[in-house]
Amino acid sequence: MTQNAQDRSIDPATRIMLKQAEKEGIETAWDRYEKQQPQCSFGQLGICCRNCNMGPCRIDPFGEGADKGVCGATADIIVARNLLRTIAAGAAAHSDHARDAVLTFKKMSEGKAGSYCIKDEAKLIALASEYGIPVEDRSREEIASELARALLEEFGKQEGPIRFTQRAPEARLKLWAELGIEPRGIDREIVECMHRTHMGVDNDATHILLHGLRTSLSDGWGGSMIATDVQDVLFGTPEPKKTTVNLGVLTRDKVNVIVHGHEPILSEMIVEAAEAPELLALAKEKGAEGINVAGICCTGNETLMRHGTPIAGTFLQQELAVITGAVEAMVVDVQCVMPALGALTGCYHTKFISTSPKADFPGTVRMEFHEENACETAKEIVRTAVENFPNRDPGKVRIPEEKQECMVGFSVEAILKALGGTPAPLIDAITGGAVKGIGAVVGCNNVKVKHNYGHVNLVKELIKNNVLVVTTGCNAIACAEAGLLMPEAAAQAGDGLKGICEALGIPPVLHMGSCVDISRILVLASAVAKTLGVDISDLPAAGAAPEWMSEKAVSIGAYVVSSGVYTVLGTVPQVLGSAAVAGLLTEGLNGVVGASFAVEPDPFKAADLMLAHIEEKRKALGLEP
Amino acid sequence: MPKAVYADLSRCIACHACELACERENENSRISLQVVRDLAAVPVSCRQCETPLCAVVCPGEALNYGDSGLEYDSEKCTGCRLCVLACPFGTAELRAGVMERCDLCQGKETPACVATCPAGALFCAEAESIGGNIRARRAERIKKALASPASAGRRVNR
Amino acid sequence: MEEKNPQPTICPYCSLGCGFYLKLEAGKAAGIRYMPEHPVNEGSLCPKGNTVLEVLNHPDRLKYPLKKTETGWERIEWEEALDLAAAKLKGSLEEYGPDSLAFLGSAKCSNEENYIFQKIARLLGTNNVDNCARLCHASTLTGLGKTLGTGAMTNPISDLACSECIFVIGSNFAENHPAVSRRVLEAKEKGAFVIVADPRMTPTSWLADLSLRLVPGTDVALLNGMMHVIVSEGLVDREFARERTKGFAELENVLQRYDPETVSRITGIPSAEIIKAARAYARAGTAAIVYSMGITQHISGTDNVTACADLALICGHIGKKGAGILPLRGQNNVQGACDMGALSEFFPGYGKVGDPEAAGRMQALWGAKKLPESPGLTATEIVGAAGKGKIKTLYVMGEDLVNSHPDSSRVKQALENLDFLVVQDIFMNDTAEYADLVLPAASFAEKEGSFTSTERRVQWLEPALMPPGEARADLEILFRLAEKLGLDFPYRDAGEVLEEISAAVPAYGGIAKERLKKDFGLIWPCPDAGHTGTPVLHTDSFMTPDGLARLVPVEHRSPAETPGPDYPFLLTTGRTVLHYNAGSMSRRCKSLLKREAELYVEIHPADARTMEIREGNKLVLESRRGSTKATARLTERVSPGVLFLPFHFPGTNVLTADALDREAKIPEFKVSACRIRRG
Amino acid sequence: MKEVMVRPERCMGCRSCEIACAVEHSESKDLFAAVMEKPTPQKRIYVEYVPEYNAAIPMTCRHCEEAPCTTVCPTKALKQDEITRVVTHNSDLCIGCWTCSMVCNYGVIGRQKEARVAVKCNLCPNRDIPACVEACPTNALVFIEVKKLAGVKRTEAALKLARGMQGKAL
Repeated sequence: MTQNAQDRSIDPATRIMLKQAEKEGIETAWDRYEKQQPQCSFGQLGICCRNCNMGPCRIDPFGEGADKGVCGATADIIVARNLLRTIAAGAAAHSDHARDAVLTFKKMSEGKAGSYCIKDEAKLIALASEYGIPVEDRSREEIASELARALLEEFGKQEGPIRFTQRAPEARLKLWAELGIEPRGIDREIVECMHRTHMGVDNDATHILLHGLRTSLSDGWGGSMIATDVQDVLFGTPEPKKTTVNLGVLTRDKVNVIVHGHEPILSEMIVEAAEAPELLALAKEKGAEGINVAGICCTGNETLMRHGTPIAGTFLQQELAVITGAVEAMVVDVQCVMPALGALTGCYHTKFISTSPKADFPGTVRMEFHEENACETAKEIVRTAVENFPNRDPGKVRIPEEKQECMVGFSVEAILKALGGTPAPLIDAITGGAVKGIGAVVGCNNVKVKHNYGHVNLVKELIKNNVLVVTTGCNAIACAEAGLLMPEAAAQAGDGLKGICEALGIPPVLHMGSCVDISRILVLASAVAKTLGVDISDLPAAGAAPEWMSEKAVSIGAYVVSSGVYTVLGTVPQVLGSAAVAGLLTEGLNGVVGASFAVEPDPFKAADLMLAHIEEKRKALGLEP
Repeated sequence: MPKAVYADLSRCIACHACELACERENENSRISLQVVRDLAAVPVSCRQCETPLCAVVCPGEALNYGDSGLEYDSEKCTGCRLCVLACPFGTAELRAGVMERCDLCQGKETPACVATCPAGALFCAEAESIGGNIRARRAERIKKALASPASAGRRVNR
Repeated sequence: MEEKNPQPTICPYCSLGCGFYLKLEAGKAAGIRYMPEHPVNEGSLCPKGNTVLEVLNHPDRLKYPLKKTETGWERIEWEEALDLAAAKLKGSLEEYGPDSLAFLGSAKCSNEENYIFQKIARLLGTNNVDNCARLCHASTLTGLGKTLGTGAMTNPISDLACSECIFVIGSNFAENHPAVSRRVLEAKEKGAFVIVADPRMTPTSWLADLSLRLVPGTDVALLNGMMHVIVSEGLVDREFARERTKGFAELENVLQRYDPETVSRITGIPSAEIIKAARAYARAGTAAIVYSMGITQHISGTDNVTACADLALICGHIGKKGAGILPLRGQNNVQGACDMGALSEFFPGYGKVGDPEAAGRMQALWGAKKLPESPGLTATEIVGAAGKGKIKTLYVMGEDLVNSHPDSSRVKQALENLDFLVVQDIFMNDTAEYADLVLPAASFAEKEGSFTSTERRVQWLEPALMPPGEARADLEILFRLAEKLGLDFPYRDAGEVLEEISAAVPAYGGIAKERLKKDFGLIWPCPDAGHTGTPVLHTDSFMTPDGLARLVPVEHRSPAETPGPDYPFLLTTGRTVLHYNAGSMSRRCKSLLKREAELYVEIHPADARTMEIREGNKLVLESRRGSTKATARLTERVSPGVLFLPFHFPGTNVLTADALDREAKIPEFKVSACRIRRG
Repeated sequence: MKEVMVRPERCMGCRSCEIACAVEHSESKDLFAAVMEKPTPQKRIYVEYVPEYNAAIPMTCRHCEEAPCTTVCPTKALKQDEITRVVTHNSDLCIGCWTCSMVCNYGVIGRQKEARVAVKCNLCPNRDIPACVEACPTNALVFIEVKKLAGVKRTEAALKLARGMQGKAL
């Protein structure tokens, strides 16, 4: 039973391209998902364990067969161990990204990365102050160098806590300390996850999960936050700007270069290189009108936020972009890049260019990137794309017309600026009831959910009910594609929120960046909480990841909940094989960190859950309903 | 769950040892062997039903199904024989006003009929375990048949 | 008597030697406890075994010596009884010579008792001593003796579990040796192929993968036919035939005539099935032949057994775990009675009567002057000779020859013809009715001694109970009789007799009472005190002088009596699960009798229809020798034209003929001609 | 009629069929909800491990032409449809005597603990293809008419034969 394009996505451009793929006999993630059916139930429930070679072991969820693995691990233990490894992988992904950003920052400060410079000096000074680094009478490079070393130490240090955790409200810090989950060194926590889940180490589900929370905090308040802040210093803190999104941003007459993945370090250079006169001249020579750089996933979000570079699509649109037949180069770095792109680009003229020393794929042109000659590499990549333009088969080109304007670039600084420099107006709006609360909606795409259906409907429900939505990652792109990132979208908001948006000239949904930029949401939430003099868990706020799929999302979910934000998941995590673990995540954590998870695939019901939570918190704060 | 005496009919050789063992232990045999058309033999004894019809019809509440299986209170028994009529297997009998049926030789580790069975056809088990044993044997047969088409144990040339 | 409760004991019925415990209460046998640790039956027990209490506690047990008088039975004192017996024996000896005496030993009595019994006979100067093995497995001794060198089961019963093919011919073990079934089923679980050749469909056939219904008396043809296929298809184990046997060429010659089509015409088995059976048996890695009285009780009994041995030998299916020939014997000590020389042609240990060396050995051991040199009369011949007046005094220990010998009327005549008949038994049986003197004996549970089961397992039996009344252990009776006869026996108990047996019988050389009491006995040959027994025979060489087995060709011969116009039905006899042999024990068990009360005859429904016979009709069966009444049982277990009678009830052997196998002198119980009419 | 045919050589022992079966016979018919249900949903297909061959075989009701379980059932709780041959079980009539279990040649009649009645395959009456078949990732279970399966096997055999002949020709 094959789904048709209507069932697979709500996005018109996506539907067009899915039909095109079908026509051309091109396989996409949706097709592969169908071929994976039925997916293993043991896996879905998280009750298989391959951590040692006495296994693989699995538990009969219906209690007739094995109730323990060879070592004696019960479903609870197995599920908890698997979950901890997932968190470790997610935290590792964000944090390793951060490490690279800091290393670039360090090389820059040492003059070894000529193409990079400090774009946001104020933020550099602010960060240095946070670390207690003297700034008076020192060159920016000196300060940067010392800051870089200090930031690098966060990874390898053995005793905590990580500095940025201090940004959290007092009460939260105290709670973490009491629970013993203050994150120590980032690498240490991740390594400890692997150690604890090794055969015969940590075998108490609750004990395992507590370390999961600590590890996730080392991501949210560590790796992710460092990545965001260092990237802001290097590439500039985003400011509101307008741009366009969706597959329609690809152009028929220009050379199309797609930057895909998660790191802005190279893509920043590519955006610059695309404007290099000699390359533009070359493009003309090859018969193209110009060079068009477009993003996908969070690399796209990074350049979008800072330069207004258009975005071609979300995670699930990566293959569709290639299928337009109009992409000269698909340039990828790390994370969320489907290996399927190799075979797919082979069907078109598209060059699949892998750039990260860490990430290679089948069928790529390898153009490894190093900070020392970033600019040259970027130019080389763009040149390759331009020279590929004549290979484009115009007969195969099918670019949907759909594209959507959007307003992006809402860093915490930008939001505060929009509010007039202080969170007070927002807090007033919240206490006054015009805005009921804040909804943080984030996350990936997942073929288990109709593409963008969960994202868009959940966000629409929230704004309709006067909840200001902050968004990052693929949810942000989905909202952009649905036109929710326009100030005009305020019309879809409830009256209270609509009034605020109109007054401030902002959309009801604020794009705060890539997935590491969820750290911005933490900072914002802390700022609001501190102003109100409460803990984050007391805020009328709730999170959601309606279409999440990656291990990073599990880490994010864990740190958001550990930070005190109730979070609704739209796809079912692989934990339901253990009633104890599932119970702890959905109920028990309330008593531990003051927030918990909920699982609700239906975006409308998910919105109801979030609204009810916000109402409850408002009531607790004595605010009007 | 309660156990019962089951028979692997492919093993029963109609020797009646079960009957005679039962008769020795319980005065009257509560298991009876029926040879059907000289083709197979079936030992029949109380099936220890989990919704026993004998208890369902018992008007005096002498027969009750409890946690430990069917319980019989001879004090309450009026000897009305409805249980005998209701039993679909004909394994309940009324002797001297007392209902008699297989009680798995209470107090013995193994019922006498099971212990004595020369062919190992009778076994005392919980219903849940029967299927598993049969399945395991059958699966092995199937696999064996598929593994070596010439299963006659071809002589290795010596 | 050692005080143990429950007391371990051995089942007195068939030859398997199953163990169980007797629960005792106030000196009485009150219950049975099973013995899961016993290597033969693993705790199981057949219906007869389950009812031994009824035998032990039966009110009919003989309690006092009885003398026949004009007015009937008169209770006498032991002293008087033994004096009488001794006097009659001596009188007959003096008046008519030693060969006017005859002794029938018992396969139900212990080794020690049979040993002493035959010793008395031989010391009195006659070899007229035999036992009922003559009626069931004499042909095994002759057939296996001439091919393999010894007439015994080659492998223990538990070995069957390791056989890949089990060929059952003329054995209904499911009814007659039920505990064998568990081993066959065990083998089947492992994938063994089971072939059952039997004229009747029996519960044993239910276990078969291939069931061959042959015409009674055509076993040699079937076996030769199978061998023909094996030879012509090259399935012979050539190396085995070459290295370990003699006479393959001669056998091959004879086999040429037995192609499957010819055999099919003789046996009534489709040729394809003969071929299938032959292939399955020959191709198996390990294969066993299980046979019983369906093979032995024919005029061609020795030939049948010989053919079985030939089949096993050409396929090399002998001398290994799981591969062998397993004659399932009848009585609990039939193997032992033969080993002890209670046979007219053998001394203890199978030294041939007439062989001066064997006689010399016995003379030396017994300190006797001279032992009789010519073989004595066999059991069947003794009856014949008695009929002719040649035997004057007969001493019967534990047997009911009226019901167990063929042609009962002739047996009765012969018994009446005797001058003096002594019967020593636990019950007043039909033979005892003709006795002049009846001596009450102890049952199995009331005495000690060793018993040798069909798998050559010698087990020691401890007394659990006191005999009822004045009944005495057979051994004790024999000791006192010997004393009265002036024979000087030094023994005080069975253990001491066993010591002499171990000297007399080489295979028992290492067997002693104390060793037997441990670990469920020993399997002979056990030549010395350090030897742990020999479960599998013929592993390296056969018990022939040169160690090679003999392949002896045999030809099919028609039974002595075949159905004809006057007697259109073929009558075959056998056993049922609920009764035992002549029934002197099993017919005294109410619980068995309740289930099988009277003589019945199995008749095919088609035959019944033509004769308008219905289930339960009383029928009169007539043969050339006599007539008997039986209840009709309509069943397809028998083929059309065939009738089956169990021989546990008086009457069956009125019909059977005393046609004998030339070598083994076993009567052809399995085939006689007969007619029926409504009674 | 179509039946669940097993191709044991393809079974990987993943037990997906077992879980799919239990889920299909749960109240919610949803994996994540089913694992929480009381009474615990029960499977009617059993993946048997054969140690001797280190292999697994899924065992399920064969819906025998002359189903012994229906013959022995004293209350007609087990019934066979005369046309489709499907053997169904009516738990309202079941008295838990387990005679069916005893005579089943495949050991595929289970016991529902709470209700103390038999449970067996009903070929998923609400589905076109039984849940176990649909769940099988390797097509070790197929829902097909016996005749058709023979056809499939013939085709496979013919293919092998053809390959063999080609190999020889080369």
